[in-house]
Amino acid sequence: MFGFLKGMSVTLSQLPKKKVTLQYPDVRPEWPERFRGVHRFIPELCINCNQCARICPTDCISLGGERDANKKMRIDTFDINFDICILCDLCTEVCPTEAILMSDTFEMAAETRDSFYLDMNWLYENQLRYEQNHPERVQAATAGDDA
Amino acid sequence: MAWLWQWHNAGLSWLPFLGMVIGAIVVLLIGLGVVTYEIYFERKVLGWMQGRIGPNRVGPLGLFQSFADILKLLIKEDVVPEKADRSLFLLAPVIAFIPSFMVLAVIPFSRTHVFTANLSIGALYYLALSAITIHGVMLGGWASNNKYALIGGMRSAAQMLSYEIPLGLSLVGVVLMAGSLNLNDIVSAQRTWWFVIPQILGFLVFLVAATAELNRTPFDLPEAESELVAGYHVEYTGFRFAFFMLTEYLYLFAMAGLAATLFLGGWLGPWLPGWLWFAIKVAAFIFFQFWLRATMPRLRVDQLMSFSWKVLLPVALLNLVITAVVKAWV
Amino acid sequence: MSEEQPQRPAAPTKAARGQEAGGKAAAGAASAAGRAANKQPPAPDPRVLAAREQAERLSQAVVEQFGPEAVLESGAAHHKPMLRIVRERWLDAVDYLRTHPDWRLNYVECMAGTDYADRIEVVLFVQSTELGHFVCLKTQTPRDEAWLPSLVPAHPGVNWEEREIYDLLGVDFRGHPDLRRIMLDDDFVGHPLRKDYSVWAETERPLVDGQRP
Amino acid sequence: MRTMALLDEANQVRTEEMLLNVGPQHPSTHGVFRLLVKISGETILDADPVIGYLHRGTEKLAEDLQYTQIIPYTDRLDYLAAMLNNYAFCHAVEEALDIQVPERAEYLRVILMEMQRIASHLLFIGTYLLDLGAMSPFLYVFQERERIVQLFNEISGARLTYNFMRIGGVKYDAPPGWLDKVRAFVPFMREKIKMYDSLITGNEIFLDRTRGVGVYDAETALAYGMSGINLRSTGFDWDLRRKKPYSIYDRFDFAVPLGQHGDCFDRYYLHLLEMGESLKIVEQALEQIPDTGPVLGKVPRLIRIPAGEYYSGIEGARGELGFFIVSDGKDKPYRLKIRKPSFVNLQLLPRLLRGQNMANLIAILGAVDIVLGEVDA
Repeated sequence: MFGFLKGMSVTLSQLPKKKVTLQYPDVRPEWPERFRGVHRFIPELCINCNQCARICPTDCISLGGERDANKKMRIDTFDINFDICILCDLCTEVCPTEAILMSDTFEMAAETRDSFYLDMNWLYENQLRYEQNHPERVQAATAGDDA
Repeated sequence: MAWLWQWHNAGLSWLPFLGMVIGAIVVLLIGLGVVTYEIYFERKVLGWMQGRIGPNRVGPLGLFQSFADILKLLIKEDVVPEKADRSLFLLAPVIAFIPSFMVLAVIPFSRTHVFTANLSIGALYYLALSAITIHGVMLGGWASNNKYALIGGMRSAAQMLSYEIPLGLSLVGVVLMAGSLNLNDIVSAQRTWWFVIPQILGFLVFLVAATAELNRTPFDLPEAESELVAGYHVEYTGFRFAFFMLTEYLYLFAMAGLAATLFLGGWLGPWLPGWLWFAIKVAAFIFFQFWLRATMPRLRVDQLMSFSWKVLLPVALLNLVITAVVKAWV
Repeated sequence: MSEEQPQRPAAPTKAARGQEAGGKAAAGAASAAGRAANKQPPAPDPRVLAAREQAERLSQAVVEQFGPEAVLESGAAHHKPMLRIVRERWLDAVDYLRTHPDWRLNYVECMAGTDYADRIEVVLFVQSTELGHFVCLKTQTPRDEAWLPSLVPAHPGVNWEEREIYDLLGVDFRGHPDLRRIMLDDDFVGHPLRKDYSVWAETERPLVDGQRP
Repeated sequence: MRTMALLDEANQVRTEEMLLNVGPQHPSTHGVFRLLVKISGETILDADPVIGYLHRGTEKLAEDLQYTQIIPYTDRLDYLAAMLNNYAFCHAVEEALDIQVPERAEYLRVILMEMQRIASHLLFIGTYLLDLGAMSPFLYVFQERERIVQLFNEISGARLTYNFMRIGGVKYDAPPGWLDKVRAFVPFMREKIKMYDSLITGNEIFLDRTRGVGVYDAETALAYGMSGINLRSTGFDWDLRRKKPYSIYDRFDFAVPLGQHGDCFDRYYLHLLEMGESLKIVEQALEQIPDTGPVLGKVPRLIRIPAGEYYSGIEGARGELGFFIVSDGKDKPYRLKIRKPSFVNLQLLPRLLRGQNMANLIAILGAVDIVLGEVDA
């Protein structure tokens, strides 16, 4: 008959409990290392193999480059269209040199669609930002490469 | 200054009239202030019960959140749907709002009830005026020319009419015990014990019927968000919508005041000043309403009706009979 | 199941699965051997053989009732018995198998239409909840003026699936109670899952108001 | 507005039917779903669901994508149970290719799938109660779901669209300490299930709203191809994890809770019970999981399925989730058909609604538990 009283006690018991709200713009979420935010890109590592563009399910990556004086492939343009990118991470999975990686940048709101076309410079800046924010992760990654 | 407020036993001349006007304005401002912080209180309590922190951005602890909301509503565009019944659409919020404010006139806020009328039929006055609001709600639903609003308005009318009866009957028990319809006399009659003890049955009926009258969870069918989107005020925007909101929360305050007056001894209480006791009792009643809202799902419309007629009404009558018998023989 | 060794090798698991899934009793014991034999292409998978054999029995049941011209082909779709039925007998055969005491294929798991170059094929995966059979029934229709009898009288649950096939592949299900487009808007032109459908061609075609192409 | 009662010659009250358009934007349609309801007063005479507002042509898109590339698209079908979608697709391809999945990967998959089932069921309970007018459970469930989502975030890098399963295994091994966090989650979740039980199950209003509402029997459910909890609520024992064990579900000891009446309450309560069973599976999987080992089997880099037709279904959060692949031997499917449980389950809705009260519409629709991303594909 008075089953609802049990429910009332449950709601009342929640009253003094610790709140879970995250004061978002002031307090920022802590993303785990594997978090798939917007890409970061290291131009020196790229060998123009085009694998990322081929695996991309939405065809949002376009890249181009040429051989430099030492006959080494050098990347000239590397654009990602974040209008259609679904952040599926397949491009970083196939990248043989880890030139393209995911960062923990996640805020992408913009006023025009054009602002979602991000080029190599932006992506490299994102890499620098990532290095700045997570020096320990970048160090661990390079240490792992050496080992 | 006190002489200015002694209008109830003086003839009507300009000075008491001025007093009335000032009193009305003061009550209105108190009402608005109470509503503002009722909403804040509701959002905080609900937030706390749900693991959130509630409003916290505008002002310290979010204290000015409600003001910001009201300001937003006031400066919003006032949209009148093209196919709506224009004059009724514009009139409905006013019809709904005015009685909700007028009922505050008889609630004795404190020992001296300086701003309020010492009406000899206070309880009846409250019931009679609050019934007018139904018209505003129903007209609003009708005039919007929206199916959801119409269903909301109809539900609202059916619900408020059905629950008015048990509400009235639960009052009668108290009136019998106090021997008066005057709310001040009823408070005075509770000096020995609060009527909630002898009238516990009546109080329970009152509690349920009051919740239904206020259209609050679990009886919030007229504005059942998940079914009717928003119910009767779905087409209202800006300050007309604000009027409906205001009506609702003013009634919550008034109903809490009525409950405190009739069953919880009004401003009576030891040590603390009368108005504070009154405020505590009102706050407790309001908190209970919010607590209910945090817990309960919504009734279905047919269950709602049968509950009123098949459960509440007999219980209220039973209470009435018991009270009358006890009153006559003891 | 649970009392078995948790860490046992995976191969018997597969075998046990084969047993339960399609009543392929013979497949169970031979499965491990079959997997080893998989390396040499000519050796047929015993699970396929079991499925073929079951399909043969299914075919006999249908032929007994509707005559030999009702069944176009019996075989295996991967490891499941497959039966291809002519479209004129589609509803009758499916309904017959639904109530047939040996089969009781009463639960439709999946219905799908596929556009091939020369025909449109509709596949029905049906399950017998009592007897555990799981078979694949097929029928086909020419691409032009494609029609099939609707299965709604036998299995009301394919109602929307048929609407979807109608919508995306343009197969007219005769006897369907409510054949309308379901995913696309009512005035959409074309059937996108047909292989010759092109988004670009659509703009050139005139929109016929209120008339379905 | 000509819906008010009109008086005819005999002075009898005559009412007119009214067509009410519930949705596409409506608080309790859980997405863009439209329901055309013909009502007389508050009684529903007929209902016609209109879907397709979220149709993205996944099946058509898949025809132009390699098998690996399809996996992120499956995330977006039933976005509340993306792990299960991932698995269902990978499983279908693995079945077709007879790929053996490494032990550790299988256990990780099972842990993730059952956690996903809990997350999905939690959200069902929250939204269902919100539909019925109780708002607190909705906010409570998000707290527990947040823990699951955080765990998923740590292992896969995403909170909603995981893209974590791969053909032949999973993408990554679990990060260090992750399994311990899952271990800690199990007793926590048990407590919470108890809390929901006392918060919701006993509430008289909730019982009144759901008991005996939206009843159908097992025969109807089977004829309409319903699956999952919608089928089990009628008392019909049909759980693919038991009936056609896939993955390693035959190694776990768990019960399949069954309903008795086939009403909305049973459907709600089964969600609650199944969460407990899923926790049992997670617990056992955590005990049995090998400490090390590969998580991705030997799979060719470019996956080609031999020509043929393949169907495999799993027990998704909402019912049987199946993928039917027609291959012509290339690296892309010739045709991919998704057996969408919500889509099939939704068909019974008009029949359930006929003759019901308007307020029951929400209770019934909510209990069918649809996700529009899946219905429309």
